[in-house]
Amino acid sequence: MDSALIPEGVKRCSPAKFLIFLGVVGAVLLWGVFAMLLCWIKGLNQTNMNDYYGFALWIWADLAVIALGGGAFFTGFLRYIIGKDELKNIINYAVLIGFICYSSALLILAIDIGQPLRGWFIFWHANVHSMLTEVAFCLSCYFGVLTIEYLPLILENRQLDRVPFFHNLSHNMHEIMAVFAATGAFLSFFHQGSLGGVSGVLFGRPFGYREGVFIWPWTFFLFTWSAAACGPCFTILITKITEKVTQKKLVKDNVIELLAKISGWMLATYIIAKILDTWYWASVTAPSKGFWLLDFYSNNPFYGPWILVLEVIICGVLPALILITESGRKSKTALLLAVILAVIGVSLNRWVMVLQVMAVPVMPFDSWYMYFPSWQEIATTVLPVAYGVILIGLSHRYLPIFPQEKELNPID
Amino acid sequence: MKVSRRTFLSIGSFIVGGAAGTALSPLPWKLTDDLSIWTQNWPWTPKPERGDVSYVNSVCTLCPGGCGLSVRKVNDRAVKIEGMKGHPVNDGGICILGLSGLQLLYGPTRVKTPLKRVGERGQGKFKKISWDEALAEAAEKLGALRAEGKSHTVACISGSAGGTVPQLLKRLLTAYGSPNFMSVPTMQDAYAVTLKQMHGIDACPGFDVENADFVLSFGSGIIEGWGSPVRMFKANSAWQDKKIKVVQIESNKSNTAAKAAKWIPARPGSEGVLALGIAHVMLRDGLYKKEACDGAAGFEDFKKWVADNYAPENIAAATGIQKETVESLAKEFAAAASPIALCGRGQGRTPGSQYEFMAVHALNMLAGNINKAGGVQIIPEPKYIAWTEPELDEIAQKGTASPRIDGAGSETYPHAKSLLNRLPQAILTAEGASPVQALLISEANPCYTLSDTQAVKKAFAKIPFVVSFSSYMDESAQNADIILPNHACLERLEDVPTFAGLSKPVIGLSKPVIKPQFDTKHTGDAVIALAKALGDKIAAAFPWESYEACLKETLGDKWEILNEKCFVAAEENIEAPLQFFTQECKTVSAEGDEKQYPFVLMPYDSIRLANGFIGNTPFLTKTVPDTVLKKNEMLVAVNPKSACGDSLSLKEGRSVMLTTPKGSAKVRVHLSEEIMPGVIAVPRGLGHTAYDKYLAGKGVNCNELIGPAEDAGSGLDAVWGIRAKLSNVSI
Amino acid sequence: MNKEHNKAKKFGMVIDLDKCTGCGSCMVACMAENNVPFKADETNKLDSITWMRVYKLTNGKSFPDADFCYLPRPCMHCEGEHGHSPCVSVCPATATDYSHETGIVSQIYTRCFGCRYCMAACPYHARYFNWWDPVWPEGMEKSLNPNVSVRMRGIVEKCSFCYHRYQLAKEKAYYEDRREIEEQEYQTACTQACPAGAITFGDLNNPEHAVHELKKNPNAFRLLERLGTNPKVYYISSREWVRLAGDNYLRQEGKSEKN
Amino acid sequence: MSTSVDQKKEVSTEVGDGAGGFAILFFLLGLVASLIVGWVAFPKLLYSQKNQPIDFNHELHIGLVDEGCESCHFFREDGTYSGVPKLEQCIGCHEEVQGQSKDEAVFVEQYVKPGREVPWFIYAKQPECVFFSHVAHVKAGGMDCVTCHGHIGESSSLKVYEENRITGYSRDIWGKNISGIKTNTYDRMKMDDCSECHVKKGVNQSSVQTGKGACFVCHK
Amino acid sequence: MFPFIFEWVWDMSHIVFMGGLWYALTIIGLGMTYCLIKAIADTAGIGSGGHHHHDDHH
Repeated sequence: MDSALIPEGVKRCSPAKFLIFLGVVGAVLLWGVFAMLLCWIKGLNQTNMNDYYGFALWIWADLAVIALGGGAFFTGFLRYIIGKDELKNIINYAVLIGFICYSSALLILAIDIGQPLRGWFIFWHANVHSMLTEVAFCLSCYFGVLTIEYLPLILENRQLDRVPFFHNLSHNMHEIMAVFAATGAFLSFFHQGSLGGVSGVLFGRPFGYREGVFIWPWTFFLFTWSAAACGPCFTILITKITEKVTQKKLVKDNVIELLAKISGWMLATYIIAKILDTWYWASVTAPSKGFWLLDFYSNNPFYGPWILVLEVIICGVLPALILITESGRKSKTALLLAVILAVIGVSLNRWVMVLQVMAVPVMPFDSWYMYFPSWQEIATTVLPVAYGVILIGLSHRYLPIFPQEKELNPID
Repeated sequence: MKVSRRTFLSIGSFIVGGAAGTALSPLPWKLTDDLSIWTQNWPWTPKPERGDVSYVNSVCTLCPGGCGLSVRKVNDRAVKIEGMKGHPVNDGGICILGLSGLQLLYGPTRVKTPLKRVGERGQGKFKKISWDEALAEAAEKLGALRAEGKSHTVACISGSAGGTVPQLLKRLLTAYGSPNFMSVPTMQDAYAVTLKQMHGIDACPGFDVENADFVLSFGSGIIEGWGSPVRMFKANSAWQDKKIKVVQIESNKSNTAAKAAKWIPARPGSEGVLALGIAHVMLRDGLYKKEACDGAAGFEDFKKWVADNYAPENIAAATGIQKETVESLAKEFAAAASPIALCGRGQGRTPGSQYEFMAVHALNMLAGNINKAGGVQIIPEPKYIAWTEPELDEIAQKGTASPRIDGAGSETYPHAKSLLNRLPQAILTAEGASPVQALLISEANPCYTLSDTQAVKKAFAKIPFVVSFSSYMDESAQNADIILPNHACLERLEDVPTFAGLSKPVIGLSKPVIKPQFDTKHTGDAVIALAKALGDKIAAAFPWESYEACLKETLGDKWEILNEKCFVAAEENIEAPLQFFTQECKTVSAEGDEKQYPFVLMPYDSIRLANGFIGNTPFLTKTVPDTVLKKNEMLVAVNPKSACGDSLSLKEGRSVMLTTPKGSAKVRVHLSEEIMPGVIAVPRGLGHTAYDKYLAGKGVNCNELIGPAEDAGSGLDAVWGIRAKLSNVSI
Repeated sequence: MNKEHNKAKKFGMVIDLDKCTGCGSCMVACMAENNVPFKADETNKLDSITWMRVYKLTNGKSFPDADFCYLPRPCMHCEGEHGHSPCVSVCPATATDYSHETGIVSQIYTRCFGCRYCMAACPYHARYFNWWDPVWPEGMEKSLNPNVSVRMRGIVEKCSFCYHRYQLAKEKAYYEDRREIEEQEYQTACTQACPAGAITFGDLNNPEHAVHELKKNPNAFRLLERLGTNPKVYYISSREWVRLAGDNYLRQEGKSEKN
Repeated sequence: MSTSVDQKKEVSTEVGDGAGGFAILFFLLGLVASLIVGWVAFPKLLYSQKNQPIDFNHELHIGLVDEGCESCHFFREDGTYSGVPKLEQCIGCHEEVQGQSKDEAVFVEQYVKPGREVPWFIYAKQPECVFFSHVAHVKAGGMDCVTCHGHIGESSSLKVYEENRITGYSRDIWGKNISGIKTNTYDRMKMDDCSECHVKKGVNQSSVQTGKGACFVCHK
Repeated sequence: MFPFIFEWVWDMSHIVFMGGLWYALTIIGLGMTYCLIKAIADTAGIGSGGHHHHDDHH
């Protein structure tokens, strides 16, 4: 039925099976769309956010998907700027995952703001001193770059490629892709950082506040670094999941191992910096505001010290150690464990830097409050996941995402 | 269908060209801009109209405080109530209820036209009728009763006894032939009986708190709304400035206690005993003002009685207060140049125990502060309403001569003017038909404010005809047969005699600030119209063509100055000889068995909860803390160390059943260190069933859990609490 | 700059906690003046808009040593360093601003698009989000004040020190050919209403204004001074525990620090 | 980005048969059509046209009064601006019908006699969020009315009031010119126009963010 | 965002921030324009004659 669209030399599941897949995930997507419309039409009272948790699940989801989408910029950086040629075999998928993550982030932002129709004020009336302005600008520009990187891939669809203009366009874009990749890396560096700056500059919130250089708090650099470290882990994880689902090997081990190795060293250096940052913050910054470390973690049912141990040791030091050792990377289980832990670690870091910043009472007579997302929040957060799954499904079916697929899965 | 290559190309080019042209036109950009401007001017977001600003002075009638108001208007809308600068009561300050008064004025809880009941009593089903129909129907019912010789079975409940409107109602009853005019009693009534007994005169108390230099308060909510609230707030600030010592005796650490220099948590109900313990020390050590007391009537007997019964060591068990505390308190009180002792629990909206009032007043007498600066002022009742007595026909003469249903002025309670608290019982215990066949209710909400609300409602059900003059759909109006809605505060003209413990009382004039918003009628005019409809001598007793004419005539030469300034000073204080007492009154204890009910429940007053005839406004309810009300559930304060049996563990926010001999209710627990163990503090002012969604169904009305306690001395309701227990909520 | 604007003002408040009775008049005066909306259920204090909020502070002791104190909290109009208050610099759309002329943190409600970053930045919880459309029961819109615009759903709002009253006072002054306004001509609604007279408002820079002296009271303190927010609301309390409750202290720090 | 192009066969780039010409023609067609829609049709659709309830001759009235515009558009004693005159100001002269004009008769019959205010459309009405002090501009700033309101005082008839269907704003706020370009100071009354003058005159330039006016100078 | 907007100020922060932004936008814009124009030219057979050589990239 759709065989004309499927790339040559690869095998795909039957259209019926694919439609069932689309139907199931599409239903979840529609549920999310319904919740999204509720939020737009009735307003943010549909959520369980409140004046204490002004940033909640969505902003966490935003920061998390952007960190996880960091695989795109960092792999692009390694492939085009550093010249790690092997990575051309995974860069397409990294770009696609990045594209999904960033488009999701923008969609969530559009739901999260109280006045979506005025959202463009952030550009028009920009306050350049605000980290959020920097986020918005770099995020949208980088999304543009990702679109540019994803576009030639679409144009390589068997049918589209037959149109000479598309073929030429895709070819020409490919020619200067390094320029786009470099710009993307530049933009990514700043917006990942400015996301870190979002809570880092809040000098009224001692839990999030960090000292730093010039206008940038340390979290600015830590966020960029952690995204560069954990983004590729997410790319690996999704690749592994895709291989599992399609029951095919799609990327050769040496490619994965190279990416894992680089990630490992990034993660190792990041976690050292993170520990130093935590130590300095706990012993110098916070005490100067009248807090010491455990004030932030006690007296509440959820945000206990465990959260720090989990983030830094179990999901930081441990995966870094696995990934920097060759035997760790070679072991399928260890590698998988490491990338999962790294993904959890960076997501947890974003959770802490959004939710716990809000939760810690600053006025001595104030209290800890808990927050549970409403179903509308959960549905709208699941929405981009469903959308991502669908886009991956479509892209994998109709576009030549994995250059090594044909070689690894020859059709008799 | 195969689209030809050329068509495809053409359409494609056209779209691209269109997109380029659109981008180069103002359309997308202006549309984006205009859509965002649309969100800035959503038609469903109100845009208050601008216009001419003016200020109109008036007087607040939402509580007995009598504050001067300055209302800001824009065109013909009242937009903000502010305190009147230079007014002797509040001088620019204003309380939370007064500030939100416009929500009552414009609120959805107003009764907008005369209404006639169509459903069952209390169902709240009414139909609109015209004023002519409504008045004719009321007059017909009253006329019929009178014709049957049952004129004495008509009763009236008025929010207050002072002022022309209550007096017109009273006059209507008199001319009609009923002695049963009742006002809602407050601590003022208990004080009136006290002054009658201890000075032998009819008078009101004034408290010169501004000039006192030591304040001993027996549970008075000085900053909870006691007296005239704003005036007391100002006094409290003056005390803070002058570092004047306030001692608060109360089992619950109220705001007053928190602001006081010293808080003495005495056992609830033992305040009178404690006062006499202090008197004991003053008498024993000769610390009282001898020139004032020696030779006063009954002084020697009093001295002996107190010496025999109230030694500090003997009262320690009853009060829970150590001997040394009582001794030092007495010495401090006596040593002060102008000390003052206050009583009347909380806001003083319920009268209280006569024993306690007299004991506390005895302290003032011992301190020699009667009619002295910083002391208690004895002020005559207002006299400006001097109408000629109405001429009574035969029925009226017979009717007014019959005994009052509530027993006020009888041999048992000779000093009481009205005993509203005895009315429900009188109706319920009467054999056969209800002794009240028709009831008029004005500016009062007995179905909510009287103790043992269930019994009150049962009694009301037995009254065949109830007329309410309420401006709001309150619980009593909801139980009425006909509602003749009064203009609301700020819509009506009315005299407001303000005593409320002021050392220099005033008569205020509440002037209309805006035109009546709905089809309402001034109760004064409604009464005159009713009288005219009843005809003959009743009509003749009301010679005025309108309420305004009546008021103008009544105020005489005060009219002009009142119109200009909104207030004039009332009479100055009068001489008051001292008369001491011995054992005339008994303490009032909490109802219920101590074993079965280990706790003592005490209602507490908060300035953020209106608990009288006026219900809470949305703004007021918004300020109620979440330790008092959470969603629709009420929290009661309990000390975590309270013993409450093994089966129940107290936890913050836990749902429990609160049971008293009068009833039970599901509440939540708020653990508080500010309350004595074994006491449960219940907020007063919640649990409305009528009004609107901003008030109805929130919490529990504490009056449903408490029964009236008839004071042996005055006959007034002296209830201050009841025994209670907490238990698990049965599932 | 025109001559009349040369002298920078710094409007601020001194609140005497010894006098504050917790009556809540300031809260309601503010709501009535500033068209603050209300819902049927306002018991969830985490989404209830009260520009002025009265907090109850307790000393944490047991009966009968328990003590408490009320603390009204308007917007602190933080000056931070040179006007960089926590909320102003973070607003991505420049919808909130700090004026050097008055020291007031201002806001354009129609510019705000509801990102809530300023709320995250404010340690005092002085900023509130309009989670719902503001709805008044039928007829009650008549009580709305035309000098303050009603805020639509989806945006952040906070105490403005009743800036519209300053604008109106200036209009009157201009009409009378004056360039300056008197202390009494510009007072916030809460100050004016407070029955206890606990709030004093004025220009902290002007020696003729009462606040200028009051803020020097040895018992005066500000909330969370250690954060460097540099707030313009001062509190006075004769009770040491109350003064200590105004900021965070490490356990080893002597309680004597703030005597 | 392509990695599989290498294996691709050559692709024909022949377009031929004049399709290019067609493409250009249709491109231009689309361009012109959308430009017409955007520049001509859209503004027509966007604004509704409303006639004032009755006509008013400024030119005539200004000749009859002593204090120019302020005779009718005066300041109240608290310094606030009265705006469009109320009926009571007109009644002095217009108790009875004056002259022959049809509008005059309508005015007296439909408004003066029943005491009904005329529901004028106000060209210069600023939105709800704006605080504008006339007295600050006229008395303290010494500005004239023309700077912002143009020569309305010299007009003998009221122009049609145009209202933006989406925003409800008077067209005079955005300006007659749909592209928002102005040539006179009174052509537009947007925030930028206020700010332009404020910056030039150095009024209230106290914002820590922009160095210009802070929000509360003009907003409420 | 643009110099004619109220919030624009000619100061260091704006120069650095907006400089970075417009720099990135310019590169992206120019890059895409180049690709589009070249693709049109390639398709129309102008310049390189419409046949690109596959050995010029990897």
